[in-house]
Amino acid sequence: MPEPALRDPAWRGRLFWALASLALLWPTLVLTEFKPWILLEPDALKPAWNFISAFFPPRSDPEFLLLLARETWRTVAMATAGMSLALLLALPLSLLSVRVLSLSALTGRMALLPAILRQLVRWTLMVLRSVPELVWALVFVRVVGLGPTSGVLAIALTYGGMLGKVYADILESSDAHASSSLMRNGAGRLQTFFYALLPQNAAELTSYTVYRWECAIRSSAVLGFVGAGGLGQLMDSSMKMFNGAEVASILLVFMALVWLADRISAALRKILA
Amino acid sequence: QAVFKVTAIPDESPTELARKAAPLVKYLEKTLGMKVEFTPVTDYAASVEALANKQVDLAWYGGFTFVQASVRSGGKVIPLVQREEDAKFRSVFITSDPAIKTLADLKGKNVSFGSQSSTSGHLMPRSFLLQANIDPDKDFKRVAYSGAHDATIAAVVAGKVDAGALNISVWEKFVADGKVDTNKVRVFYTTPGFYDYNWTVHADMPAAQREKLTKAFLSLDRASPEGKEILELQRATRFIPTKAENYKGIEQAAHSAGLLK
Amino acid sequence: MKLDLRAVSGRHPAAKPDAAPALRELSLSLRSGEQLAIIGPSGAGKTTLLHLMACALQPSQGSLQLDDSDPWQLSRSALQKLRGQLFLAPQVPPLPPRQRVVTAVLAGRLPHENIWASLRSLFYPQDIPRAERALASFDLSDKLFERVDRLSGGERQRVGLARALLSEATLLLVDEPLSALDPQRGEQAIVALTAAASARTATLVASLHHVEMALTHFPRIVGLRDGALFFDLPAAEVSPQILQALYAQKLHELSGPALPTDEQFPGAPVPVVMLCR
Amino acid sequence: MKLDLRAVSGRHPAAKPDAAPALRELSLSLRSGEQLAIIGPSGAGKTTLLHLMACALQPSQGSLQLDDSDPWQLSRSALQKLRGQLFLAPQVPPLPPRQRVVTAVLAGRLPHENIWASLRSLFYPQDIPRAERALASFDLSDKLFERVDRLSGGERQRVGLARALLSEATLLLVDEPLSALDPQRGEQAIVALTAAASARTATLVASLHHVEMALTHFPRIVGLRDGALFFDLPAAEVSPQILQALYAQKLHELSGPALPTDEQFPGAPVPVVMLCR
Amino acid sequence: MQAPQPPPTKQASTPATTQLPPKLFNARCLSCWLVLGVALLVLASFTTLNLQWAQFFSWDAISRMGRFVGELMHPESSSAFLHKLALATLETLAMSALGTFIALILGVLLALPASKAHAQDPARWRGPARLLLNALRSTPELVWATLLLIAAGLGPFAGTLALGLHTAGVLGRLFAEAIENAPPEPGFALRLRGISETRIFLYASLPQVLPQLLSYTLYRWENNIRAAAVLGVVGAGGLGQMLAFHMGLFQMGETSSVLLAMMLLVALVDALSYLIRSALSR
Ligand SMILES: Nc1ncnc2c1ncn2[C@@H]1O[C@H](COP(=O)(O)OP(=O)(O)OP(=O)(O)O)[C@@H](O)[C@H]1O
Ligand SMILES: Nc1ncnc2c1ncn2[C@@H]1O[C@H](COP(=O)(O)OP(=O)(O)OP(=O)(O)O)[C@@H](O)[C@H]1O
Ligand SMILES: [Mg+2]
Ligand SMILES: [Mg+2]
Repeated sequence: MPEPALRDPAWRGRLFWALASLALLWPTLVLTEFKPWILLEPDALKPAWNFISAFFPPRSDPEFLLLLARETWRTVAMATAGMSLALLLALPLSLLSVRVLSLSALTGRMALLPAILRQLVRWTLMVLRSVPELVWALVFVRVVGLGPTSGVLAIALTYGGMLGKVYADILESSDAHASSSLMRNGAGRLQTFFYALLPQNAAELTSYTVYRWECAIRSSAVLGFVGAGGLGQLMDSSMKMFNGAEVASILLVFMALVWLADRISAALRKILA
Repeated sequence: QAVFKVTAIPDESPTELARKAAPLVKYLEKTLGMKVEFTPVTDYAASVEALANKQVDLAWYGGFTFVQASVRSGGKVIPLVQREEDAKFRSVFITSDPAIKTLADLKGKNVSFGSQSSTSGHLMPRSFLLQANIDPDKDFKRVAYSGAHDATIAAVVAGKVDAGALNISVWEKFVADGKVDTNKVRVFYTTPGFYDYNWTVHADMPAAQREKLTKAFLSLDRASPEGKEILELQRATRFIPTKAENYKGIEQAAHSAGLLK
Repeated sequence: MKLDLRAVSGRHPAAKPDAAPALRELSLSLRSGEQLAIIGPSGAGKTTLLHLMACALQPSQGSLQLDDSDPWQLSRSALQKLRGQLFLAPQVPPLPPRQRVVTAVLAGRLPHENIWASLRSLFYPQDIPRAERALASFDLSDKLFERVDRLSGGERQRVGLARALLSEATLLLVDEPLSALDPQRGEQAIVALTAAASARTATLVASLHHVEMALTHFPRIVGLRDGALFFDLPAAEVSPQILQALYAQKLHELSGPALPTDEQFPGAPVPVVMLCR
Repeated sequence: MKLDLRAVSGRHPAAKPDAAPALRELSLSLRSGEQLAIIGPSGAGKTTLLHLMACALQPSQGSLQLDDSDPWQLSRSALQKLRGQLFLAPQVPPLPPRQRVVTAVLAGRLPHENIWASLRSLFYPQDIPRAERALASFDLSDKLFERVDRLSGGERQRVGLARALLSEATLLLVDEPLSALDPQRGEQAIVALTAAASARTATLVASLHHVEMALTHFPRIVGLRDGALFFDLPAAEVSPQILQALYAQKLHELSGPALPTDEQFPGAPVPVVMLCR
Repeated sequence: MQAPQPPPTKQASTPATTQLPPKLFNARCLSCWLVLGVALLVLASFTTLNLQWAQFFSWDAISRMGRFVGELMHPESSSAFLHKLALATLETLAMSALGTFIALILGVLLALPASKAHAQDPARWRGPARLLLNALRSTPELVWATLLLIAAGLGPFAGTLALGLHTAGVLGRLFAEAIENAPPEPGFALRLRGISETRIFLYASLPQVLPQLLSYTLYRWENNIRAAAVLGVVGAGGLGQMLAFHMGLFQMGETSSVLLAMMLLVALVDALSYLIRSALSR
């Protein structure tokens, strides 16, 4: 066996990318003034410690707890409503945009027209998710006024964009064997989705959806912007006031909700497994 | 059944706003004879958009927000009343740094304003800084926007920023309530007076209702227990009528500070 | 279905640009209802050829005719309709984990039913007896409601084959249907497949490593080697010599003995005769 | 490595509670360096038995002894160490997509090197010549830097086997190593495996569907059927009758003809003569 | 040779419809219950929120929204502003990139102990690791930012670290589940040989989940570009602060330029993700 055949042909590419990423890392460190050691200086630690020590005990008078409970439900309800609408938007768009469900791409190259359609859908998703919720909220405030409606819609649009993209990515990075085999035998796209892609990716899709729901709960600060209330707004104002005790209570609620979402996700995946 | 919708700019935290508004809402329900709903928001722009598009009927605005609403709606908003204090409103600059004594000492420091849309928390302090030949965008190390007056105090107390600019009445209330340690945090500059807050309605409101509303505000009196409670919460001696011309000065300041085009 | 390949070359889209095409200038024609076995060493291009026939891979050169029309000239919807007439059972059974056997088998009927029927089938499998019958011909009816990822290797393979019986395709392409089966079940499987193909006069093409099975059950045998047609003969004319030449190792031809296997084939004459008919 | 199974039963953790165990009360013992082939119909429990031997499945009953110690009594670290001595090549080659052949083959050495060496190998494969030699004994050295998901079925299987040659295991368990290989490469593969096992006196257990290969290359044959030991005989004593009984179909024994296959075997004896090669 | 087996209880002739095993039916019902629960939650959410859809169905409503969008169609492009915008864009890019990078490393490190890679895995560190991940991600970026701002002062560093910490929690969780959801066979083969989990991850799980990991990471990067908008409020600068500033002042020209810059960044990351994906499948 001649010697050169035993040299790894991928080696150069690897070296190049390793060096290139190092070269890119340097300016980022400079631009972000990345100096972690200043966190360890005593006069940096003390105020932070003061703030954190105000976390204990968390605020727990009945009045606040009642408020907390009401806002928690509001938040959960808005997140759920926003997510349901987002799903309505994301599912068809992601199915339209995935390559594995493309009939013409079965043989490698996608036909022109579907390729353009897919690209358009991808761009739509991108615009939907790259415009911050606040901007959407302000658009809707003009029509439905202050209150949960505009907040829910804002969440629905941005999250629709995100879910659509991530669903498409998940479907695309899975093994295409089962689905392409069905389509090659003449099954339709939706049929293929239900008979090959869904059983394969159900777990991953669920775990992402539940995670996003949990995100919607957490990021409900945007809802406060337009007067829809919610935990996010409460957190926002307590945080601005450096009210440690309140922050701690709200954080505990967040953690409980996140824990709950985790359990739900695990249970769902167990059922699917 | 029609609902009379009220909102306010979030110059304080929404819980505080809701607390302040509760007795006023009850009072308006009685005098207007219809259901009144107060919605606190946390974004200045949202309250402006809502009134300019007739999604709320009445809004509590700062001078600058009023000017913005007027511009956004093509002049279709009308200021009804303001507090007596609002005719000569002032802002304060506070600090916890003993080295800062004048506005000029702020150069190279971290300074926090309130919200970018606030009159007394941003526009006027900025305008007076510019008059003193200090350009916040160039001369300060960093400019932060805390979002609300009380948050600015908190940021200065926590040492997050070296100095902050805010509304004098919030500062005085904090001092009166003992919520801030005046030995550590002190005022080092107070601005001259300017026109600020008012209650604004949109121009399409029937004149009769506007009249009724104005009268309801003007007849609030510290003598009655109800009036006392409302006025105290609003931090007002009494309400007086106002007109759009009062806010020309603010508009000019906004133009010269580059906040309005 | 009739099938006609003229000087077809095929290359995998992901293959390196400098690599030789997996299939080179291959010509082959099949009558409707004919049954053909493809044999050849590993890596010869059997799977690639089946993919070409299944319209899963576009020929890089040459032309492919299915029932006298070129599928790659068809409109997309016509092509998809044509695909309902083709059935390819891949070498590795394409079973998504967690699916149940009955669903996996019924998936063979997808091209022939509408979307609502297939959705309903997901909730409650329609036509269970049919799936059961198909599985029974592979001696597997007791696993009807098992999950496919809880089956043994041979059982999975048979599930993949049972799917073929459910489809109404007129061109059946099966890639190494017997690889994971014991002799008896392999025999049974091949009999079930050929019988099913004859019953509906479907054309059957199977790639096989099992030479005896191929010779016993298929009237016509094609040998592939290094991407080219090595021979195309009636089963009776395939001699041990030609088989030996077909499977002979590359290294063996080039360099001297270095392999432990070499003494197993003394005097290998290796006549690379292309007995195309 | 010595191996001793005493009345071992095995059941899959995911199997239904009312299902019969996949392996029932099986006793078997193997000397160090012995070479054994397991044959039996699909679903008989061959894979399960290999998993039991590889300590991949804990026996539900009975005891398993590897070199006179029960692996399931060992401490975790001792078990881990013991596992470095075992090698199981699963029925389906366990190759993650996108990995390259050289990395997949070198993964066979992981138990014998430390974490840094394996990290470095990811960046630049160490010991490429060794991987190349292992691949060469399966006639595959030209695919060294190919991605495993761009290989043909038989090539993938050979990559999985090449891994075995790199490991220093003393118990080699290979599950149907020949399923996707043509007769020639199959022969070569089995010779390479038996030779490698003899060279380091490793015990070799292979499950096979290819009866002739088993009879030719292995001195001892074990027949499994329905999870139980059917026979355990030297290769020379395995008769066609016994093979026929081993592979006979359940349905066939019980009920009358109902299968399309039945008319194909008129006088049912069907001597299972496998004229390999 | 062999004692005749007791005939398996199997009747090939009876219609198989009766064979539906009861246990499966149970499992089905469990998921039915779950579906029912979710449906109820959705229903309750929509009813308690009292959303107002009716107002959307008027021409006036559409035109009002249209006007707002129309205002955004005239981006500001004076050179002084563009210069400021470019600086802010760079700052946001750097903050989000470094934050995501920190999160990627922390996330992978935490996802390994937090995932139960196979059925027999004792996963002793799973509890604590999950707890840590939950704590990291249930604390919003804003809270992290405030905490760190107190310690590190105003500036991008605190924002970067805040993004990093929160995102580490998110990515760790997503990675852990992606690892758990991956097909187990390659890992199984190595695990049998007594290889440690880290190396199993490198040699078996990583090649399988790599596209998933990359797409989650790049997608979180996108998210962080927008999350920097939240951080702008606490003085961490960048595009977020600019957006809040100009939007609050209704300077629609500037706002739309900022939005365009954000979209550009997101499109950049999206394109990067596309490129990496196609490189992986090449
Ligand atoms: N993961 C699993 N869970 C439950 N049951 C299983 C699982 N894997 C296999 N079985 C069942 O256990 C029995 C024995 O399976 P095993 O895989 O050992 O068969 P095998 O002899 O290897 O067959 P083949 O030749 O088809 O590979 C079969 O009935 C099979 O259905
Ligand atoms: N997806 C792919 N991308 C690139 N090259 C491939 C791909 N699949 C197979 N090849 C290469 O093409 C050639 C023919 O492969 P093919 O799968 O047709 O062989 P085969 O005859 O089916 O072999 P086996 O009997 O091993 O299944 C081989 O050299 C193989 O390495
Ligand atoms: Mg093949
Ligand atoms: Mg097996």
